[in-house]
Amino acid sequence: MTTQTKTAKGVEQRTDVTIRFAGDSGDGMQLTGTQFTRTSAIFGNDISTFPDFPAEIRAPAGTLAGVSGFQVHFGSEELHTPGDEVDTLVAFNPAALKKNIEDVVKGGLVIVNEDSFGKTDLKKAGFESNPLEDDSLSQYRLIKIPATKLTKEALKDSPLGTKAVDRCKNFFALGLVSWLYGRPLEPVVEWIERKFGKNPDVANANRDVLRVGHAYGETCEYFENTYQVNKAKLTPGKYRRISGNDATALGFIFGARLAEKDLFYGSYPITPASDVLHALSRYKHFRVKTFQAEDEIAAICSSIGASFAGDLATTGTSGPGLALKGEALGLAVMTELPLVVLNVQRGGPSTGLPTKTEQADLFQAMYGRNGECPLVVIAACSPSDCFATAIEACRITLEHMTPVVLLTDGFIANGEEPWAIPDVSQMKKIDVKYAEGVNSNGNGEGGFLPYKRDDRLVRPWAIPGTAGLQHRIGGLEKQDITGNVNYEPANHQHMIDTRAKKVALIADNIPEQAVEGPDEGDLLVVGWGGTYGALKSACDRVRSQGKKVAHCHIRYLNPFPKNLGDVLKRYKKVLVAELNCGQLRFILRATYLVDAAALNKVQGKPFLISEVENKINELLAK
Amino acid sequence: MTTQTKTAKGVEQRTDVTIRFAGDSGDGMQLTGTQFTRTSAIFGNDISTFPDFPAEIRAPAGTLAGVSGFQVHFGSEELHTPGDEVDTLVAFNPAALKKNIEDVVKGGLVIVNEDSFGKTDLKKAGFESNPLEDDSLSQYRLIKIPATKLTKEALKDSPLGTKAVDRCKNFFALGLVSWLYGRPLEPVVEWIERKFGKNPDVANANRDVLRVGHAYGETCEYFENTYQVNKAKLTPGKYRRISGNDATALGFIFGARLAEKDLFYGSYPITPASDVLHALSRYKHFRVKTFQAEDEIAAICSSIGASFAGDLATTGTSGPGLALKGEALGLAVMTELPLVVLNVQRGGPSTGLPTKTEQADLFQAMYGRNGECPLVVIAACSPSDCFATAIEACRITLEHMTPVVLLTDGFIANGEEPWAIPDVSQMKKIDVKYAEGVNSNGNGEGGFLPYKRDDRLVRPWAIPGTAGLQHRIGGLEKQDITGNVNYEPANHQHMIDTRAKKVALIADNIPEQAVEGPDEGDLLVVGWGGTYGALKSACDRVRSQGKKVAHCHIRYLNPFPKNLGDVLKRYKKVLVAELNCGQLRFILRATYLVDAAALNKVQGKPFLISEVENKINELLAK
Amino acid sequence: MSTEALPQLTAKDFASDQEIRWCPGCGDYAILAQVKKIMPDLGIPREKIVFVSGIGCSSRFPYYMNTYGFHTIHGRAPALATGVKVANPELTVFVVTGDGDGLSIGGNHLIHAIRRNLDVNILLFNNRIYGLTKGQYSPTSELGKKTKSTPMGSVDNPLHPLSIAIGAEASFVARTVDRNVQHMAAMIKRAAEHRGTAFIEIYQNCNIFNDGAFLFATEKEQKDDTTLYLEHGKPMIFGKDGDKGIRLNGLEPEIVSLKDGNMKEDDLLFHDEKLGEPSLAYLLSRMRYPEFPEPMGVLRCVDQPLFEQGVHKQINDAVKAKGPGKLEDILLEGDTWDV
Amino acid sequence: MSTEALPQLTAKDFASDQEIRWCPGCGDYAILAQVKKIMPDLGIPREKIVFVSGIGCSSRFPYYMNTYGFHTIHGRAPALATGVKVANPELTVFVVTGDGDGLSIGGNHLIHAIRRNLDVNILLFNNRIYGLTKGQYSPTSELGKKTKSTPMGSVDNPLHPLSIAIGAEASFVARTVDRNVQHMAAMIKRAAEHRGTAFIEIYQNCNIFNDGAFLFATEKEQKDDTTLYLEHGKPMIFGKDGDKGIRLNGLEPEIVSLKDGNMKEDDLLFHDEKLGEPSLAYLLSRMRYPEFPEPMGVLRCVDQPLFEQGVHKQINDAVKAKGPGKLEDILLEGDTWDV
Ligand SMILES: Cc1ncc(C[n+]2csc(CCOP(=O)(O)OP(=O)(O)O)c2C)c(N)n1
Ligand SMILES: Cc1ncc(C[n+]2csc(CCOP(=O)(O)OP(=O)(O)O)c2C)c(N)n1
Ligand code: SF4
Ligand code: SF4
Ligand SMILES: [Mg+2]
Ligand SMILES: [Mg+2]
Repeated sequence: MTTQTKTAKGVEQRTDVTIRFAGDSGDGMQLTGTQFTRTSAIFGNDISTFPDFPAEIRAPAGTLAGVSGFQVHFGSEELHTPGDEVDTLVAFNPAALKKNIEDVVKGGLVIVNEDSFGKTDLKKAGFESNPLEDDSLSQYRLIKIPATKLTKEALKDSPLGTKAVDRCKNFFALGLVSWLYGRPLEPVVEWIERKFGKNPDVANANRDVLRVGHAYGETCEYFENTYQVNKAKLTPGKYRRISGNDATALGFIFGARLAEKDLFYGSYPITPASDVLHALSRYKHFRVKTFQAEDEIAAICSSIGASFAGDLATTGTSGPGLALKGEALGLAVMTELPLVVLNVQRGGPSTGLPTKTEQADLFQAMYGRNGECPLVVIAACSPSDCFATAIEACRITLEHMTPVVLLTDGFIANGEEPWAIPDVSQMKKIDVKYAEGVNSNGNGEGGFLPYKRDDRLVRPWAIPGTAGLQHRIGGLEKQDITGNVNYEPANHQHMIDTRAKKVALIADNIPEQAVEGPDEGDLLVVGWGGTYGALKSACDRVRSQGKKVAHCHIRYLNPFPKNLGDVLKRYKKVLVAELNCGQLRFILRATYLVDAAALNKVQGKPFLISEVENKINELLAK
Repeated sequence: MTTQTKTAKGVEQRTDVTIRFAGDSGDGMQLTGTQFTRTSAIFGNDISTFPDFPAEIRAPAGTLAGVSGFQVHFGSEELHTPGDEVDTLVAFNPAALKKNIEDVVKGGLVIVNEDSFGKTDLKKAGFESNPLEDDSLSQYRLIKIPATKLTKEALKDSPLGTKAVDRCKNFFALGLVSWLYGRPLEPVVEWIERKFGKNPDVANANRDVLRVGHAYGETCEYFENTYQVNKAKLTPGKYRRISGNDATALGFIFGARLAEKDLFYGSYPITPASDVLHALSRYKHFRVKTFQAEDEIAAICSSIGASFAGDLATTGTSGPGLALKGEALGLAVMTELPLVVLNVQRGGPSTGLPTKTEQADLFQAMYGRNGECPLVVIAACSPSDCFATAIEACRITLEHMTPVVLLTDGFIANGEEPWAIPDVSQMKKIDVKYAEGVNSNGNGEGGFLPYKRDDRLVRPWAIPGTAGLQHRIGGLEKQDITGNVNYEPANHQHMIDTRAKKVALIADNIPEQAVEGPDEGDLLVVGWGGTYGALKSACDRVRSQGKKVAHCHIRYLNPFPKNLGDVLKRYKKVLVAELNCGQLRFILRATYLVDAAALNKVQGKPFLISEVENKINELLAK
Repeated sequence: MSTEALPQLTAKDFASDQEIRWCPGCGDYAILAQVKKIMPDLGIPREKIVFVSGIGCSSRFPYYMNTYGFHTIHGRAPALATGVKVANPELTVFVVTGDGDGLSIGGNHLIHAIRRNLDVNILLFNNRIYGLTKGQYSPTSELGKKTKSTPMGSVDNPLHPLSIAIGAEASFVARTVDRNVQHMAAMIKRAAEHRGTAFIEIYQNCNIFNDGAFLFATEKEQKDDTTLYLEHGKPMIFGKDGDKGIRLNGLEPEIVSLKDGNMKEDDLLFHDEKLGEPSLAYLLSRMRYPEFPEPMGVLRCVDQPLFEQGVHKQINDAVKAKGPGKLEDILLEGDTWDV
Repeated sequence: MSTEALPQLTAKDFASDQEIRWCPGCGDYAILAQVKKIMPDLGIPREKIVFVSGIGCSSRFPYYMNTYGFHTIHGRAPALATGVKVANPELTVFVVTGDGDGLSIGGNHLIHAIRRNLDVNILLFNNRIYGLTKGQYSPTSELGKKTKSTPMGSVDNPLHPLSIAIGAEASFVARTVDRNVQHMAAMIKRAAEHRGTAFIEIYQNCNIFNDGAFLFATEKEQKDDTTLYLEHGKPMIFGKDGDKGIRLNGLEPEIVSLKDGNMKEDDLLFHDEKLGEPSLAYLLSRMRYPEFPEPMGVLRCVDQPLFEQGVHKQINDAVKAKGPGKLEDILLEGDTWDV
């Protein structure tokens, strides 16, 4: 919460606010958060969200393991992260309070459902004494609401059963918080009607409770004032909310259309990538073929087959799944077929922290295969950026006949932000070059040469069904030009060099590396992927304090933009900040011999802006 | 061939000689080469061999693809490579001649079986005219022998059929070459009798033809002189020949015995690693359990299971197989169980060049898994060194409860050299520390704590069957000490750091990095794995020319020896020579910011000494 | 093996100290309870028991047992269990897996463990859905199933666990259902007693993502008519009043009524678990609701050589034949020479 | 599809320009010859045919066909073929695999392709050995087999390809042998004509590492007594003089003599490829030399929905229902607002 001005009539003006809804997995916190986000977006704020699921489907009620959280950051200025500190925590049970209270800013609002602070509830959360009664929360503004009781009362005439009634209490909280932040109820009411249309008892109950919650805010006198967060000055246009996984799915569909191809997505469910499969399977009318394979190996292999047969082939997974795809990815490199491999990174190693975010698969994307096996790696930086980056992955894979690994992460995959809906008519077609016929020089006898390259070293794509271009490819080393199996030493060296060069040449077909901030200076903060928002915000802050700090966000991780080495040299110091143990830093050190400093965090959580800011200041002070 | 002195009576003295036997896969060249090697070793020469198989089991007779070669280098001085240039080529058909002639030193001997140079033979090999008749071989000393005819004549009274008779002709060549280099026939005769004892007709035929070949040398007057290569001055002791794969198998057996454990080897056949499985399956009386799994994933998983159950568990494969093991290797890292993963590197990427050598799996060994997943990587440098390095892998994995990747390659796996048989009584036992009982402090109630570490950060190994130590492990992030599943941010960071530190601390338990040559100087030549011999020989040569060049062979690739950074700094220049595109160089650059030069070769073949020497001279001249 | 009397354990002694994290109402609870219950009857000390699982809701199982346990990676439990068992055949090994873990990603390891006839007990919790990843269809989901990944219904013909196990040369195959706790306990016990790979399919309700999938087999009103409880040597009779039976017509089973007296018990198909060839078991595995009552119980139970026994026999034979290997000896194999 | 008359092709037109690299005498040559021979009869232009294989001697096959071809990685051919076929159902796809490639590392993909009933033709060259890696035992090697990796004999109970395919819901299952070229050609043709996954086990001699494995089925003197050539609708008769038959005794097949006249053809088991339930096919898959003559021919051939057809039907239905997707529309899904 950066700025605050008190207006008359107890309405406090804020530039931005961070609210976290937390409760048991069954308490509907994700829904509450999503609805509040939706309203704020429609209202015109900039938003950024961070849902945080437990690993279990439904851990035992009331336990710490079962706590589900949803953080929303909304503001009247541009936002790039879901917020460092929580201004308002809505905690639906003791476990939720315990797990989240540390993130609340001192003096922040803590709204709890006091009805769920019974003895057993407290015990399940491991409280020795009741925090609502001892003075452990004295640093916060504690608001105790009897949400369960009030919900029951509100619905005493409802035909719903006890359980169903109890399930409505999240709408009480939503109503209350909507009142507190001056959000309209209409969008929620509308949604309730759409969603529960077939079940009017439920719709009525939820709507009634929502209104009761709202009214309760007005009348209860707990709150000194309400808050106002004005509309953000966003670039004019049409907006929607989008999560990273949805944006990736849309990006693939666009990629296929822009290339005039069918889309094939072969995948095996895995958290947090499954939603891309779910999303794509709803777009069959776009000629999207989704294939839920028997495992990740079958998923990528089916995609390679679909690519061979002429579809725009994509496959998606998360860390452990990418490990399984390594061998087949080598086949795609060897056969030089287009293929996009999406990896929604999660906490590792091994099964690790399946529902948490991390950036520790860069090495795996770059090197997780046998032999010298170069391919393209690019990463998206925010939920909405997944759209553009997915299209870019499709473009590169089709134009250069090389597999592309597209990295996102659990944080941006599940997080949401407003998205200025792009203009379809402005989008550039993807130019796919197909083999046009027998390409052997002179006598037609030689037949089709599948490894005869163009000046970008790209081989021709001849699609089964095309008469006269029959050819055979495979994983053995092949003779250049003919593609025949070949074991000769000089040919192998040539092909190793050629495959590397083909990928390196893609640097000619991507933008140069840009920085935000001064072109040279004291410090360059380098990052990649989903940490963009935190790094950008931290750099903005220190720059606003007059410091000569620039931000270099690398989207193209292999090959690097051609000017990257030069960019790195223009600053006295370089800091690489990553949610891993320093993988990009390692690659930059090796590539450019730059003595970059490191900020690393491996906690299953994104950076706080303040963590980055502190590190920047520490480096500048040295 | 380095030195040569002519003695009286047409016997020329040589310090070392390189012979290559080449022919069709069916011609028995591997056998001829092996027998010649054996005789030379028994005679007392130092030896080094390089078998070169075709990828096909038996490609069509007479084609280039079907040529099988065996190179043996023998000498009166220490040898470290199978020889750069071929002094004597024995070519059994036109394809063998064509494929190998370029490697023969100008003026070298080329012995061909002229009976196999018929029109169709020549055509199959792609000769337009007969090289035995045009002057294309004028730079060599060409010896044409009618081996087929003479073999037939020699066996005209043999009861064997035509085909069987024809198959004896390789013994003719062996006899002839034995005469030429003054090798005794007895060891071969003895071997024939042992091998074909049950089939006296075959035994007699082979022996007779061997003798006829020998006699032919005496009488044919083709040769100006014979050659003599004296015994080598090797360290006194008992010697045998050994290939890298056999040495690895023995090393594993020793590792298990020294730790007083049963050995488990789970594997799926793959060239060039299969021979380790074959070798180990013959040692059941050493309580070796070999398991041919349904695939590589099952192979490593069965090994992890065996490790959990208390065996010394090992698994072996080659490149594509290691790619498949990545996910499970992460599980082994997470569960901190001992496990040795052998990777006999071959040409990649993908299926690549399955029968050829390469060093391009270092990245994969280091980084081919999801998440931050550190483990130990060590590499053997010669066929016999596989023995010691395999034991070392067993030692580290057992002492530090961490998976170890052991890298060898096709070159040293199949190559042979003499091996001074080690003294078993001098070998150090491997000290395995088992959990001794419930290790929770104070009250016994807490039960067994599987992640309570010692001062090396090693967790206790509690083996199923041990009463009271029941515990559960798995791939999810775990709480330190208890090992319970844990998703807390701080714990994850702690465990990520701890796993990394545990591996880093192993640097305290391995030797410091040594160099051969001056302690500081103009150039440090850095290498790893099977290129040791070529790099060492090249460095020896340039040092003998007075140059200040040292050789740094890195056996411990992760963690590096503690002093490695210092070592690198003591030389004006650093050259990293590898059979890949510069993987170790990349890691050294990133780790030590050393601007190392590169010598890379990716041709499925080992370095020639001269290639390294030239690069060294080029760098020194700069 | 010690000959001391074992302390008398109870189900509780087999509970670990970990909180159970399945959804309230999940069928997994009932299975856990029965497994814990039969454990003391097996008379095996806790430290000699190992639970190995893959990934999935079901695969959380080992955490809840006070035995040795290994929660491995997705689909690989049978492979890992093979190593455990070959390393130490004295351990009693249970593999817990799901329809996705065991038949989708792990199908190959499952059939290879089965064909090798390793002495392990495989409990496949079939809820016909991916639970842990929140509701995609699985290889056992019925054709046309609408799930998150198949909004228009699945188009994959499902696999039938018992058929595939029998196709893979299984020596023990059984089926039970989470709600019939006595039967489930009996089946798990039978599996544990069987020497060789015992494969049990347990119909398990996932009340969150596939609620009611097995109602036909658990609801009082219908279950007697829709399930056929097999008993070795007994005629195949089912129905609320035991009034229906299964008869063989050529190679096709058919339902006959015992009510009208035209048909006697002796005309019915008699169950025989022990047949050398698994054709009967296979045929039973094809009987499916609603056309047929679904067989519950042991379809097949025959003695076959154990894999790990074969491995160890060769080791013992080799030791007998060559003596326990001496390190010095293998160093000297092949030609040696002195310098 | 064009309606022009196709040029009349011959076997030769299906040969690629690549030198064939199998060992002289390998059974693979005969299979290649027959496949090339039947190709023109299928009336499919070369460019619409794709051969997909894994790794192994057998998997070199695609290189020798003048069609589109993909020599993939070990075990994954069925998965890759699934992608080919889903992307373009108009292609005719053959999968060539070996007993190691298809049943060891690739077993899972094989059973999943089969259960989905993709319209591909899977030719499994069963030589009961790993050829390309030079002679280790395979999952179809007989128990006790001595190979490089099993010097004391294998202790793994083998898989039976036909049984596992039937266990995996196969719609077409057949067996043939490399030396019976006419029969082999007929079987491959039948497979190609079948709509759905056609699985053929081809007994193939590896004369280098497992020579003579199928002599019983190919040697003149005995083959008539050791093989049973199945014909749909015909009684199961075999033997040099057609003097023996197979009868069903309960669920067990038995060999009866037709010589003495006690037994008539009508008493024998009649073959029926088309049975809805595969119990007969399964039972036949269990008949093994030397106890029984081994069935050759089509064990099962039934119509079942095709996977790729299901996929494309949903796409077409969706297009019909919602119209061909417009990019603008999906951008506007959910709530939108103007700034
Ligand atoms: C390699 C890998 N791929 C995918 C996943 C994600 N995943 C976890 S469990 C599961 C399926 C679970 O289904 P099932 O085996 O039926 O178990 P259930 O949860 O229904 O008990 C999947 C796909 C994973 N953990 N690892
Ligand atoms: C991932 C991987 N593992 C192992 C191998 C080695 N390999 C190649 S072919 C093969 C088995 C071949 O047996 P089969 O499928 O029966 O074919 P055949 O050679 O007998 O025709 C193996 C193990 C490989 N190429 N890739
Ligand atoms: S999701 Fe289903 S299977 Fe998993 S714990 Fe919940 S009810 Fe059980
Ligand atoms: S090894 Fe066997 S299967 Fe392979 S090509 Fe030779 S004979 Fe054929
Ligand atoms: Mg399930
Ligand atoms: Mg085979």
